[in-house]
Amino acid sequence: MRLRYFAWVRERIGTAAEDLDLPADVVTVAELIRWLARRDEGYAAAFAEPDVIRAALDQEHVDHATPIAGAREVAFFPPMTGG
Amino acid sequence: MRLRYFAWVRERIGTAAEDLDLPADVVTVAELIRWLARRDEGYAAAFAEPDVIRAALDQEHVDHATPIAGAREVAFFPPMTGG
Amino acid sequence: MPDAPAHVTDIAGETPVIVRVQNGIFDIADETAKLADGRADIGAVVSFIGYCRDEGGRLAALELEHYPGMAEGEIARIANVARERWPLLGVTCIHRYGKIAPGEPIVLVLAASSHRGAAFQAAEFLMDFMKTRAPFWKREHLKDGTTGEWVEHKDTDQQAADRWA
Amino acid sequence: MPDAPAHVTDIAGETPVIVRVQNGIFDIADETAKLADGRADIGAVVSFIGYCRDEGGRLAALELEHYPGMAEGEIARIANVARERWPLLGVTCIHRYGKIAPGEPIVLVLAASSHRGAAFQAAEFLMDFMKTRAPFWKREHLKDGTTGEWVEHKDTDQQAADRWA
Repeated sequence: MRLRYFAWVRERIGTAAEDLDLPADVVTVAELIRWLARRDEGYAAAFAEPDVIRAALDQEHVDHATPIAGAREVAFFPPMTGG
Repeated sequence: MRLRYFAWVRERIGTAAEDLDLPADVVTVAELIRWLARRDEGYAAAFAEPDVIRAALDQEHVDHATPIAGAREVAFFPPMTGG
Repeated sequence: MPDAPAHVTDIAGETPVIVRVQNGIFDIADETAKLADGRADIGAVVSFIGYCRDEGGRLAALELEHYPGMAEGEIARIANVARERWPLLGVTCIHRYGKIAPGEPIVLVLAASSHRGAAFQAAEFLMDFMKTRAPFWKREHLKDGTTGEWVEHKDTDQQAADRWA
Repeated sequence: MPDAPAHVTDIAGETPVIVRVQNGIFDIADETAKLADGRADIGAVVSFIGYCRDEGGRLAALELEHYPGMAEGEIARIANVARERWPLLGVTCIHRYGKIAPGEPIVLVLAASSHRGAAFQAAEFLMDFMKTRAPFWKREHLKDGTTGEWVEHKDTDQQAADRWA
């Protein structure tokens, strides 16, 4: 699955995008965040406050309870500050 | 006193401005409207519905209870429709 | 149509206020630049342009009569109330008079502030009071060449203004 | 700075909707003309321009990161909600990305309608949701040459968006 990171999530993880094979027991966005947070210190820092993190599946906002099955691209980022 | 009329008030009266000497018992805007309405049919038509008429003393909106003493210019017009 | 001299009222104080009553057209980019160029404290500019509609093809033009002097004075009073009420960094109000063809702009309001809430509210306030207190009157000129009626004022415009009381 | 190709999304339907995400600057007069010229049914155009402030002289620039593709898609979704909610005759949303100097515009929203109430409400709605849902992130570049912090989101922006629920 394609993973994309933006703003300080990207900076803390140290990459803008990567392709990862996810274990079968990672079903929801929340579970993916927990799984990523265990990968290394950068991921742990990026996802230290999971409630703050916003997620998009295939470029549409979703909440953390959403199943990720079928998505081509999952993105994680801080709350938006455009406008 | 200088009197000015705008829009359909002006059209019904047939003039845009005139100088009139007012009797001493015309104290308020409302009394001036009643006095003007008796002048001829045009004035009567202009002031047939006095509640609709807006007034300005020296280019500032006033209500009909306002005394006219001291004003150089009194204007009468329909409700505004600019913007 | 030759342009009449524009009336400019710059009210003293920290908020630049420009009021103009003119026959000629205005350019929103020029007016926005006058308000915002060279400043780095403005975060938001809200503008309103009111256009002449053709009312389903019925109208050839609107003709706007105004009360010279009072028009500028009353708009300046409205602008002053707005800048007492909101933390504005600039206000521009331009109102045209004379014959205006469908599709042409009639009125422009700009409100600048550091944040958007004040700019939106002030611009809407300014328009609601321009409609109900600025001494302008519209009459219709019809496509068949005749002069139509004076436009009736709308109770909804007064209600919109009364919201701010 | 060379301009990246502008993304234009014209959503089918009776309300023309233009969405662009671009590095380059925009011109409010050009965009207003695109929306309103040649039409006699539009009575009101409300615009919002958001500018980069220097925060009391502290900032050299803001840098805007965005999520290409999703930015255009999300703004188009916001515009679609607005035109389902109000009788709009046209919507334009332009959001810049990249480095933007104090005093430069960042975002433009235009809402056209036959009457002013819908145009004001729609423009404010569009901005409230551009702020909270369009995937853009600002970081500060300071006058001393260092890269500053990512701008923190404001609860007041979310509260502004929640008003429309």
